[in-house]
Amino acid sequence: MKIRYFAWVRERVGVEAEEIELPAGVATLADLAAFLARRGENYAHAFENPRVVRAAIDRVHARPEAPIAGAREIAFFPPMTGG
Amino acid sequence: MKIRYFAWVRERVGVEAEEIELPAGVATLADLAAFLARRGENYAHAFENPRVVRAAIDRVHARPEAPIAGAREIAFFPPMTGG
Amino acid sequence: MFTVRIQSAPFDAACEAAALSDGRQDVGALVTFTGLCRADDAAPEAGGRLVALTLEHYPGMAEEEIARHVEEARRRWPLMGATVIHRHGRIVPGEPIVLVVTASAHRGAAFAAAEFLMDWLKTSAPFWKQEEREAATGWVDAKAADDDAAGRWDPLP
Amino acid sequence: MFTVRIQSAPFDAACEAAALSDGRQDVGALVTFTGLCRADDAAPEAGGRLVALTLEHYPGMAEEEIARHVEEARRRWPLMGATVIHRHGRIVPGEPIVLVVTASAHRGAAFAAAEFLMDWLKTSAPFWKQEEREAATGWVDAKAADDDAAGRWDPLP
Repeated sequence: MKIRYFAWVRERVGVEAEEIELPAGVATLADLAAFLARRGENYAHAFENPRVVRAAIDRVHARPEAPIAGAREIAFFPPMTGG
Repeated sequence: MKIRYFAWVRERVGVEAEEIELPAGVATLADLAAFLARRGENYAHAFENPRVVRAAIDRVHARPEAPIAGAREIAFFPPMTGG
Repeated sequence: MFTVRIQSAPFDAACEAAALSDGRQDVGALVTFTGLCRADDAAPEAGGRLVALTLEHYPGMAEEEIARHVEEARRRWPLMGATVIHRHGRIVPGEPIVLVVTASAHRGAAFAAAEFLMDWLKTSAPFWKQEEREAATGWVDAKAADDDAAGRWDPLP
Repeated sequence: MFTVRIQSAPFDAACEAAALSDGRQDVGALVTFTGLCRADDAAPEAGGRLVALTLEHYPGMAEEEIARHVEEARRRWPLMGATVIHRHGRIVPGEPIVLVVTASAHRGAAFAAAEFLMDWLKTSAPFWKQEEREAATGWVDAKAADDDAAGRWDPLP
């Protein structure tokens, strides 16, 4: 599964995108964020306040409880500030 | 006093503007409209439904009960349809 | 910059909008409204296809009345500029009739002021449209919907 | 004509607006919103004067998310055209960032659709602004006011 990061989430994680293998038990976006947060200090920093990190599944905004099975691309990013 | 007419009020009256001498007892816009309506068939036609004829005193919208003493220019016209 | 113009010539909406923001760094939101003459196909018994509108206006009062509403808009919202241009004379379908441009730091003020000005233009600017149709000519009736739109702006104290 | 573009180059608002009405006789109302980068003077301890914004975006999703809201606007209002352009990359004060143009027969629909699109662009289009100030660089925080503005549009059934 491809994971992408944007803005300060990207800066903190230190990469723009990566491929990861989902371990068993990681079923939702919230599970995935918690799993990533345990991968190192950079990830822990990026996900230190999971309430402010937003996510998209296959380029569509999704809530933390959304299931991720079958997704090709998941992205994490701060609240949007375009316009 | 100068009286101006616009749109179908002008067409019915038959003139764009005229100078009139106010007779005693003509104190408000409504009085003036009633006075004009008695000046001939063309005026009677223009003012046949006084509710739909709007007016301005010295280029400011005014209601039928507005006093006209001291006005230099009074205009009568249909509801506006600009924009 | 606050400008009101009544003219028979067409206007250049782009140029007017640019004039409110060019060379400035404090304008964050620019709203441009252009009202155009639409072709409209009435039934033959109602006169048929619209050929042109002819707009009559009250010279002097038209500028003053619009300027009063521009002042009112400035009391209500923090505007950095506004331009209102209203044409008179004969206008054919596809041509622009009216332009309102508002400039502000933020979009809320710019949108609200542009709508406020348009709503008041429709109901209080002394202009009257005469329709020239294939088979008839007549004055356009005022719309209750326009009175309702203008009525939604509560008077300021 | 319905168009969504994400680009780093500046856009010509006038040209984009004209493209929605030129040669047509059914458009009665054309609303153009341009959002510009404002110079803003923060206190020195907050970084000082804004030098530039750099907009990062999520390629692919940005277009798709905006296109979804254009579709939603079309479900809500009878639009004849809409154009949304959002820039990315480095933008200095005075330059345009975002353009929304809406065309409809009547002004109510054109104004409402333009405001709807702008409100949603602010809160859901995947763009992030980084501020480059004289003495600091940092990411812009999302504004609660923008969430409120987007929240005023009730979902359609």
